[in-house]
Amino acid sequence: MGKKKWSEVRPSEDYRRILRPDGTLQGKAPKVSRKELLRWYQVFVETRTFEEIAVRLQRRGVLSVAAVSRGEEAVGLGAAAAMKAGDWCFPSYRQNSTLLYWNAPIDRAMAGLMGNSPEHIREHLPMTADQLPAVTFMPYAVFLGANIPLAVGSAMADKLAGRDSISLAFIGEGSTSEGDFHDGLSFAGVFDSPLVVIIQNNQWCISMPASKQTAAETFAQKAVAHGIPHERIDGNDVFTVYDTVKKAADRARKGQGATVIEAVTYRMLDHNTADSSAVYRTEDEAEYWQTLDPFDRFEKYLLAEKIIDHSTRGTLAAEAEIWLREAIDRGRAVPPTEPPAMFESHLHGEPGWSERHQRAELAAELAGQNPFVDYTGEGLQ
Amino acid sequence: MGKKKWSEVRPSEDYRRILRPDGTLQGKAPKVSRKELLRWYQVFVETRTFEEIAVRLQRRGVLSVAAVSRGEEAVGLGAAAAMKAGDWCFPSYRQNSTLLYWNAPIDRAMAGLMGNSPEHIREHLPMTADQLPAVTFMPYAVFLGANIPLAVGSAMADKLAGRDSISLAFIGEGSTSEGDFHDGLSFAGVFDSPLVVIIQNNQWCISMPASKQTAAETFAQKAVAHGIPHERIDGNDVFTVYDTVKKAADRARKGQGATVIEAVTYRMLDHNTADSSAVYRTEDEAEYWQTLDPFDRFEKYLLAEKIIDHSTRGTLAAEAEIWLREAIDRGRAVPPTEPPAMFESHLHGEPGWSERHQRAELAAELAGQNPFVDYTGEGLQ
Amino acid sequence: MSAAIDKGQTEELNLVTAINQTLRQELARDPQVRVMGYDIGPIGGVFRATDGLYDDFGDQQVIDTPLTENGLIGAAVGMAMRGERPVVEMQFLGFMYNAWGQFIYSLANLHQKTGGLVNVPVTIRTTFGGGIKPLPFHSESTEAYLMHTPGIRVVCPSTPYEAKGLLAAAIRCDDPVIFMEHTKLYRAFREPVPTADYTLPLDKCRLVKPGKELTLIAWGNMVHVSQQAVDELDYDVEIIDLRAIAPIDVEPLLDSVKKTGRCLIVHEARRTAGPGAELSALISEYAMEWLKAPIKRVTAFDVFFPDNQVEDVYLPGPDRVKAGIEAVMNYQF
Amino acid sequence: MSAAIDKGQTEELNLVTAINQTLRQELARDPQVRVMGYDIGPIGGVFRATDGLYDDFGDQQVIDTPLTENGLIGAAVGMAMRGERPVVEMQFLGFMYNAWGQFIYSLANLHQKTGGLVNVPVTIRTTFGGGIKPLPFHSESTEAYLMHTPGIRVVCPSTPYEAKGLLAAAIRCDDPVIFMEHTKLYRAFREPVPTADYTLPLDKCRLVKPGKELTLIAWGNMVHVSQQAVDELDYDVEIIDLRAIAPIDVEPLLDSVKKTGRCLIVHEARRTAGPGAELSALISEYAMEWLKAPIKRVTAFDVFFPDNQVEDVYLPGPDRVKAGIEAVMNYQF
Ligand SMILES: Cc1ncc(C[n+]2csc(CCOP(=O)(O)OP(=O)(O)O)c2C)c(N)n1
Ligand SMILES: Cc1ncc(C[n+]2csc(CCOP(=O)(O)OP(=O)(O)O)c2C)c(N)n1
Ligand SMILES: [Mg+2]
Ligand SMILES: [Mg+2]
Repeated sequence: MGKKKWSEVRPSEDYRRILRPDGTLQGKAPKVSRKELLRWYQVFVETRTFEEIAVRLQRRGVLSVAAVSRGEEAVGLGAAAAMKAGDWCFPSYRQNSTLLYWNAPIDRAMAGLMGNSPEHIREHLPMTADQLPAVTFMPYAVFLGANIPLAVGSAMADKLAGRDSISLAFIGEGSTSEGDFHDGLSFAGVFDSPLVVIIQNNQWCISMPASKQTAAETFAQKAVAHGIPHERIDGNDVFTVYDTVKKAADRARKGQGATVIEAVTYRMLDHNTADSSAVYRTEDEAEYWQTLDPFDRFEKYLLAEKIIDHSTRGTLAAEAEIWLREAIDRGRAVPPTEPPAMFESHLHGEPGWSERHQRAELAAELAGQNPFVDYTGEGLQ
Repeated sequence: MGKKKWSEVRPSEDYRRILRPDGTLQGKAPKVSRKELLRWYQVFVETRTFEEIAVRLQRRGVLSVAAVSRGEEAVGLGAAAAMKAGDWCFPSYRQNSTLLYWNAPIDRAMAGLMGNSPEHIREHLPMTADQLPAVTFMPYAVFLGANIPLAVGSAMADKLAGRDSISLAFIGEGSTSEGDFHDGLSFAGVFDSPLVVIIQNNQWCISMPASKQTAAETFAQKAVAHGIPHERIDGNDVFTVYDTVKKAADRARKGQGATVIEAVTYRMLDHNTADSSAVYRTEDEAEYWQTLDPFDRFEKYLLAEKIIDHSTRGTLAAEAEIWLREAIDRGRAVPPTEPPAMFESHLHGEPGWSERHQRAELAAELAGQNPFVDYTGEGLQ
Repeated sequence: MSAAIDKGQTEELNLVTAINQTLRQELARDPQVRVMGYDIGPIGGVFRATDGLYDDFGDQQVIDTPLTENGLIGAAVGMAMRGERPVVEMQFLGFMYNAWGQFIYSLANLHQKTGGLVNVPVTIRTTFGGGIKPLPFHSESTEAYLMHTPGIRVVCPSTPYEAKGLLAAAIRCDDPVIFMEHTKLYRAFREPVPTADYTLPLDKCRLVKPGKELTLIAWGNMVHVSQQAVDELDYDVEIIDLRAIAPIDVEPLLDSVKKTGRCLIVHEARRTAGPGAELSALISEYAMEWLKAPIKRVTAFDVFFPDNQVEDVYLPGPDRVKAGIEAVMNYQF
Repeated sequence: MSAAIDKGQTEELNLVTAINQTLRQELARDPQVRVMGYDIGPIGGVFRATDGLYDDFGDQQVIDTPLTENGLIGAAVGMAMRGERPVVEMQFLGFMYNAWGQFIYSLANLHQKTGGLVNVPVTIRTTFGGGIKPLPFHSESTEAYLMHTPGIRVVCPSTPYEAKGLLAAAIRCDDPVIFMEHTKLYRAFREPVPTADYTLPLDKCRLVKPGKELTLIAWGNMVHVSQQAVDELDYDVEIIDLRAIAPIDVEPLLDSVKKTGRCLIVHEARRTAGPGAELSALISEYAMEWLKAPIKRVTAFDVFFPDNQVEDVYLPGPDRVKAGIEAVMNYQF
């Protein structure tokens, strides 16, 4: 009410930044090998390639909906690089770069996006244990914010068991308004949990601008409510993301508790393929943020450092296109999940009468028989 | 986990204070008439008298449970004095002083504590509109924290309607861990609601010490999460409470939005009459807090200022005993609520079939008839 | 049961435009009507139900809020308590679970708790139901949770005409009303809807089609699925649109079953402890002497709403309804 | 239905001490058992169910937590996911409403959502039921909400012996289990309970008393209320303790009704869309041919749990149960 339009309240750039939008350093670059930097670049390329394919597939009706992360890739990527094997990750749904960095199986992901059941996918796209990503990824939080208490519990378990792994959760800035965010952080603060929460502030929560989401000046400061250290960083600078998450993770591993990091970034495209953001936001924003693009500045830096040359991008994109297409095709080739799969994985042990009965009803129906002919409770078992 | 015992982490006294524990001023006393100060003193006395009677009644089995506020009276009292006619108050259950200040009907409260329905009480203890307290009191939040979103909505309504009244809510420090607290404050911040939230930090949440409730250094700083100004005050100093709440209320009335105030105080007795705090806390605490008693210091001040003399307390207590007993007796004299009352005030309009049918079942049962003889749906109407 | 009324001047609307028009009329009629929720302002709702309202009524009557469903319901109740008439958009019924605290303690209970002193005239518009293959928790039909909660009304329109009249009635009602909008019906078809405003009763079921041999009870999209099934069979089925999900309009259901002697309940919700359980129990208890066959429930299965690929088999379709009708019609004691 | 077992060496325990002993044995048996909740540490729980555990097992196994029920369930699930075995104390079932988000999305759904990869072996001990005249929302019997939720088990012990065996089984079970403890039964009576640990099945109802003329189904305190009613009448009533509230152990119920021809359901929950609705619907559907009378539901009324003074009339007592039995026994088609 009476609040300014988003474009009048551009987020302050008073945050931690190492790599300037023009690709030059304003601080010290983190110690990362040239090989690792090239890997980061590759994941950038892969993420953009993957998301472009996903959008095309959605347009052709293969996927019912696709969410992309264009403009926000540095957040998931920098965080990914700061994780270690054995860590647990609780993504929102804008971390394709995190998944790609850790070689999460794209074929399986695609089969999932197409609405196959997880058991069915595992059956049709088997992997040995050592093929699985070394970081464990939980399903993303369809129910916004619900991943935070889970991540906290996971972190509490690590601490109780004396493991030095961490739990890392991503949450959109809009989702920090959900009670779950605070419910989880209350616990994380009190139990000094080895947790890193990254608030991926992409300025928009579908149609709601960040400025209407909270009266707090920053999302990072929400951590103050729980006595948890917080930091606000340039989320379009992969160096800062990496460096900040790495330090938070190290603290966590050493038993020094949780950290909340607000990564300031921008959702360059629509919320998802069902959205049309032109209805609620103006083009001047996009122009401003284009100058802050995370990929461009990283590319400029790598070019200057001669880690890549002008042909690298094309080469990597072509490679990515090939393997991603292959993976996606494998995912698409998974035969449709059979209806009885819906009964799977609800409870352990012998199914009870109702489950047996309903399974039998479904089987009868699929066999073209009338499923409702049992009037004694003994007919369908 | 590994946290210190409460008595090792005494709350910092680094907060706003005007009246020292010894009854002398360390700042400027708020501008309040001598008559009004005497009224405050009277409410102090009434509150202690009322609560002593309530505990006795509980011991004798008249009440099933009674919660008291001994040691915390200054919080509710100072806040009460800062409110104005037309304001709305959302108490927790430790604000007997607020109720007494605004002449809330004790007879009705007693009938309520005895388990009568509100409609029944109103019928048996009728009051004209101008006998009702000029501040509207909502039922206290049995469900901890649930009063906060309600108070915010109430404040939003005042602002939409252009009224200059405020909504004032009390919440225990433990209850600020509930998601409802944050859910409400998110709204209050964004909509600049005319709201004052008082966190009555009495150090304990039943058996949970404040230090185990949150890792935040103060409860006040939880407001930072929502961009709402906050203050931490000596809750045992009625001057500071009054002055701080008054300023917050004035800001709110002027359209300058919400304030969160942490009033640091101490629950001198058990959580309620069903609790025995000796199981989980030590006596050294009680000794420390005895020196900070809110009544003692206020009394010393009034004596020094010659607003009262040494006989005032006795006189007021005797008066209070009389009128409170009378009110309580009126409340106790309310005949028991009739069972059909349970159906009241669920929905407006003509009752539907189920309600008619169940009312008839109950009537049959009470008349000694069998309520289950209808097998057509037409038998009981 | 309520009868059809003369519709006067009409226009062809689908369900979501009927809702949009009703909100518009109610906002204009009563300045204390406040449409509130997230994504209901400039974007006009993710399903465009509030399209254009923000521009026309401004941010004092069309209030975009932070993303907390629990805060949203609580604040709406707080406003209602003070004389406002909030119309909340709850994007999906499945998101109401994390507002369950305020839903029970404030929305449903406050009027009773205050002995009737405080009214809670809040309408909660929420989408429910399957068929559009979205994400998990976007297709919930958990109205059984609502039915077991005192202090609220729950209604479900199955056509644009019904939607307009019921929504206007819900907004003007002094009780909290949960208004269930089936996503698949939003743009499924158009029908003539009176241009003038009107209300329909919130506590009455609706006779869709009279019949003598079997009483079929359904609501939302299942009314249409059932109608299709009935059309494809040769039985004289009476179709009743439950419409008032809570409190239930019991008499017409009993009367119908006493007439037909048979009953089939069709719903999208899971079966166990679902809405059909209550309907079946009620009818068996009070009309058993008339029953020529046990009551059958044609429902989804007792599992979480499944992945898209099996959604169609999870939900009752015309074939499942036909099987239910056949089974009950052919039963012999 | 499960039969009684030889009890070996026993001691006389009431329900709350039986629970305390079981927690103690399970904490000692498995270091990954973590008892957690607020007020469960030094104070030993507001009902003293965790008395002494904090002193004996320390703050790594007996974990006092901040006051957020939603955070509590979410954190417990997160721990369970990683191999721990949390036993949560939810002070009252009524406080679970504001944890409904994590209850559905994490506790009930996570195993299914991960295709079975992640287990959620969380036990939620919660009190329910009326009779001790506490505050509003402290006497809730809203197990119907639980019954309509897939992915969880719900059990309710009605005696100390049952409590010990069911709680041990719940803690060792890889599914989330809601364990419903009736506050009025905590100290109502003692019975011999084996000192050694043992488990009872989580998915079986229990035959309390065989009979030939009527099947009476109850659980929690209503088992005892019903027993008293039956004792005071001269009918041969079969009493079944439902025990497994979800999933329901259907066969023995149907078998019993097929034998007796009559059925009465007794519960403390509100009637509409309550637990009895499902039981009645199931039995009518699958045993109607055997029914000599419609099924009656002896329940509380469809209102919020009322003020103390009318609580006794709200809850079913022996007289109401007797009336139900008489009505069903005297029914003539
Ligand atoms: C509990 C809940 N409420 C609402 C939604 C609907 N919804 C899905 S995404 C979204 C926007 C979230 O915005 P933000 O948290 O900023 O993340 P972003 O999409 O910008 O990455 C909303 C409202 C949901 N999925 N879950
Ligand atoms: C949602 C909810 N959870 C738990 C309780 C049980 N309970 C009643 S009072 C109380 C302690 C509250 O402590 P605090 O908020 O500090 O207030 P205080 O009693 O100290 O005034 C608890 C846990 C409740 N009433 N509601
Ligand atoms: Mg966002
Ligand atoms: Mg406290």
